[in-house]
Amino acid sequence: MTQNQALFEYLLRLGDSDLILGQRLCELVGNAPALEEEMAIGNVALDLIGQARSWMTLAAEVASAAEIEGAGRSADDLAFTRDERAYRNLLIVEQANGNFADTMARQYLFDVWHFHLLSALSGSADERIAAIAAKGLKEVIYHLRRSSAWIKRLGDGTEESHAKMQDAIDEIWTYSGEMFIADEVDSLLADAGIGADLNQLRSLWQADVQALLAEATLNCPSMDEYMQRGSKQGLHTEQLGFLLAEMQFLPRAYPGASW
Amino acid sequence: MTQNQALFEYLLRLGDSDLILGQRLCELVGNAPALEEEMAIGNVALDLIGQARSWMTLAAEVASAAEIEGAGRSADDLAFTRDERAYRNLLIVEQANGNFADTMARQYLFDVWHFHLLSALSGSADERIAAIAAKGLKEVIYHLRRSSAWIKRLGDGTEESHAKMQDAIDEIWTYSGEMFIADEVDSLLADAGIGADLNQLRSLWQADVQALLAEATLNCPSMDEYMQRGSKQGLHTEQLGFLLAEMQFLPRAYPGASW
Amino acid sequence: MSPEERAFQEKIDAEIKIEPKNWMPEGYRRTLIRQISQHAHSEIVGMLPEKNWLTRAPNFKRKLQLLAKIQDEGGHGLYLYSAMETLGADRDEEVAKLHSGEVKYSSIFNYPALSWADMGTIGWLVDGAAIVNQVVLQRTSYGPYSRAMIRICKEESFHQRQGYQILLHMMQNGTDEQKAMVQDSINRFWWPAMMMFGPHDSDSPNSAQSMAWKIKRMSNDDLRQRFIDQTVPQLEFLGCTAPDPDLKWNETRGHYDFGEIDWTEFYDVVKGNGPCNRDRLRTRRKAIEEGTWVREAASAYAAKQKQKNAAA
Amino acid sequence: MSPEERAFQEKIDAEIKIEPKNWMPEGYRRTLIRQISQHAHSEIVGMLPEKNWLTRAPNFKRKLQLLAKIQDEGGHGLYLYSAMETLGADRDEEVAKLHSGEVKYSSIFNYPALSWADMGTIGWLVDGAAIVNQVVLQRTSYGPYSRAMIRICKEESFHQRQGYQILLHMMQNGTDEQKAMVQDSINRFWWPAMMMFGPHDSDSPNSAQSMAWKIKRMSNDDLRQRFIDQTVPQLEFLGCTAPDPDLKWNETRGHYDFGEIDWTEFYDVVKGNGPCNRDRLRTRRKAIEEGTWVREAASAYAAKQKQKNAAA
Repeated sequence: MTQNQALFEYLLRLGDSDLILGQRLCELVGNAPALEEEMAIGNVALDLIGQARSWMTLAAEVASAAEIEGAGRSADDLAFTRDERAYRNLLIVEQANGNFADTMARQYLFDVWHFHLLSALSGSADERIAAIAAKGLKEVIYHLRRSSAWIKRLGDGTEESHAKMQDAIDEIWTYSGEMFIADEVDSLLADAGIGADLNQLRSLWQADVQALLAEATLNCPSMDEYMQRGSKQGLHTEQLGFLLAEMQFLPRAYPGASW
Repeated sequence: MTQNQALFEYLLRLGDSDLILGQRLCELVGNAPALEEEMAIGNVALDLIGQARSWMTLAAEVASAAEIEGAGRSADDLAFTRDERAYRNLLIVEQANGNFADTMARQYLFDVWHFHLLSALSGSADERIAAIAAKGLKEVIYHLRRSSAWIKRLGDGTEESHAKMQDAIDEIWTYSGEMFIADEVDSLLADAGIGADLNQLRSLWQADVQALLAEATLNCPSMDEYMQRGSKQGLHTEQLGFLLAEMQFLPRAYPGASW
Repeated sequence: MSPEERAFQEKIDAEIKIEPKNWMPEGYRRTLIRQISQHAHSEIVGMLPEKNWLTRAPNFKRKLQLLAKIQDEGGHGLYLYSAMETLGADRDEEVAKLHSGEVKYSSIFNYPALSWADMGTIGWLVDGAAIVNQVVLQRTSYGPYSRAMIRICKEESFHQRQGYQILLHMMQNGTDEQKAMVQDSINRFWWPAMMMFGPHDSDSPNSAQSMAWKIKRMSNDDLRQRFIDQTVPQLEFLGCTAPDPDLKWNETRGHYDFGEIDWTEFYDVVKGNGPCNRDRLRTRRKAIEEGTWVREAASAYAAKQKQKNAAA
Repeated sequence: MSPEERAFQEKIDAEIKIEPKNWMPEGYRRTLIRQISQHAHSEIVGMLPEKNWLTRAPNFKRKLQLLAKIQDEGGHGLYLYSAMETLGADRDEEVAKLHSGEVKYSSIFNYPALSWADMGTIGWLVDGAAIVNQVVLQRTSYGPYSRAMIRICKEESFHQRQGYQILLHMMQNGTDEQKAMVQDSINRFWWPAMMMFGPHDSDSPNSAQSMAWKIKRMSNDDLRQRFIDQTVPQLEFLGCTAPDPDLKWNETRGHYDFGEIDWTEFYDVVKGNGPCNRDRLRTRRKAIEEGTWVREAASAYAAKQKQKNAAA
């Protein structure tokens, strides 16, 4: 694997996770517990889809410059015509919205990871990556502040909200471990000072999550529980296919059309 | 409008309503209140999709023979690559499944219409139509028996089921009137002895529905209430687009591929 | 007329804005609450037809634009609710009236968004019609409402141009299918957009008082004429037509003539019989109902925190 | 051994079927109930991965085929529950054990169906493996189970051929993308299908008693070998490969040699950690929970009717 191939793959992973979580949040427009929340969810979606666009634009540039697989495809092509098996988003972000606690549990566990990831990537040896990460980090600080607040509110709110929040954490937990599983791509880029060290991320993530869940009077499941994996090989849960069928409908139905 | 053009349009309407209701029922596999019900729903779906195939196959034949719009397209092309605005199914069949009472209210009001429609078409001057209708009628007799039974069980079951069933009837009612609105296509074919007389259907439907709802201790809304319409012009509710995005995904994503 | 009332009307006549703490007639307050709440509800409900295509937007640019537009609308809604609250109204109570059907929102949002082209048409025609209304409302007599309108108008103009660009792009760079999609969309939204200005002046009984109070500043029919006059050249530039055989330039009047609106449809939709009335309200009600436990949790948490802080 | 027990075993040895009213050892009954219920649950849960593509089947023919297959599986489930009930077990109780995780179903259904090709592979490999099991079970000692197997086997063979046809069509008439889809699907399902025959005989402690009672009639490893031997030529005819570098014909044994199964994965999935375990159970539980009011209504209605009939 060349460094450019690894880089292309790495950028797709970043972009796909942002895009798919953004798409899930788009589904919630008109469907949040308060208008202010709807606005907040929309803002997070806007940030994530914007970041996805930046990552995929860079991925398209890298592929074309290095003439590797994916060359000649635009960011839109990558987002709107790749198949489920070629998608590289983390399994956690494709999980359905569920109730508000489910939505927030998914968001919080992702946000903590996203925050530490972008912090690390802000110092990437690849300046293009550092620039996108630094810009994204400002947004993600706000995402994390918000989702942390909701974990506390729901965890330490009413009995009902506590039970729902604990269920939500317990259910989504099995999809959290995948964020820290490094493969050849990760190692190659971490060694080159371009990508993030996932082991380091794991410790930071664990400390933050354990502390916040404790503050929220919630039980934190063990990091040693069985964790689902597969997204780095494009092995997704059955939910992603339906999401893509909807998201990609127009470009699929009118191949080559410009919008 | 030539008779063949009218016929093509008429067959699409028949086929589209069957297919879309069949698709809605497919969504319920794994999601019915008892295994036996799941099987029954699956059987109805199987019948409806089979009938849709027959109607669309005939539509494709008619179009090709008469060299009108739609010529050269197969039944599969008609089903899996036509756009929302070209779809001609009744609005009632595209409505979401809702709870079991909603599903059954939609099914029953459609079944009564479908039964009388196919009864009439069994005597069509066009032998191809008469044959498909006669075969379908045998199946629809069973559909109607089953949905009638559920209207009674839920209407005259518990307080909860009665309330849910009444809500379901009240909600779906506005989509029932459209089944009887004749346009040029209907008139032309009814006059030629090929299509059904929708006025006659209306009386038959009204008598059946009023009697059954009374037996089920349910209030029957008025036929004079405001009724939604539009399907004959391809003006659908917002639900159909999502259904089609899912149903048509593969043929759209791989244009020209054979499966 | 009481001295207070006279002073109030004199201010109005002198184009001095009425502010929240000023005395105002009960009717003025009630009329404003109704109008501003309807306006706010319209922003919120108006997010829904666009949401319908948000998850199916065809590329990054359009998806981000559409989401940003929806967010702006939510922001307008919140801003307008605030203006309404300066009149002593309660947001939750007014939203409850929306959900019970007691208070309306703009009927235009009871029409379905059936194709991507509708995202263009809604921006161009629907926001366009809204702007014609709102530009005049920038001079409305109630200060907070007037200021809200100034802010909102800026963003709406941006949305309108964006919507027009969507259509223009499809007409200039699109396939035949895309062009047909645009024309079809215009056919469906043309008349509903015309209806956005309300009934004829002769059928609009409350207008006179609102004009005297300068809540309203132009009549329904005048606003409609202004909208048509500015829209037809844009329509022609697109290369599309309107579904109105009577539409033509009248040299004498210096305005476009146009056909009669189908008022039966207008009143049907107002009464709740539009294609999407029930869906729209159901969606809004469901969001609030399903969020009950969340809002309760937030209150409980806030109370606990307050107690902790007091104890500390 | 009691005289009853001896008589029972003599019947078994003489290949006489045990029927519901015959005396049988408690262990035999319990083992059968567990095995038949697991088999029935597997049919029901096995509908779900296919349902996942039912709404996205690419044409009429495939959609109707797939739905018919799913319906057959439901039928098998019901038929097997009936056979189980002849042993005095209660269907609702056994289903409750499924939902609580106390009783398992075939682990193969805990793998996701990620492409249309999986509809072919599941028919070909998964139903294929099931048939190898079931063909032998046609001679199982319990009459109702044996008869259920005879009936089920016929339909399963049909499904298997249909599944193979799906793959063959894609390989022979498909685009490169479709061919890649087939190979990818085989790569994903190959090992899980091999695991369907259970652990090695040496790790399968209950097998000996089941063999003596002729509930089981062939060992796990023998069944697996039979399946591989019949499957590899079909694989080659497809023009595909297996994700097993050790797979090759062994002239001496007259069988295919194959690589070692990843038993860690096997036990992980059995323990509930497969990709879809939780989804599958959640779906089934949800269906039953949400249907409570419907079943109550049906009972209430039936009671009313009975009362009416009695009064008449």
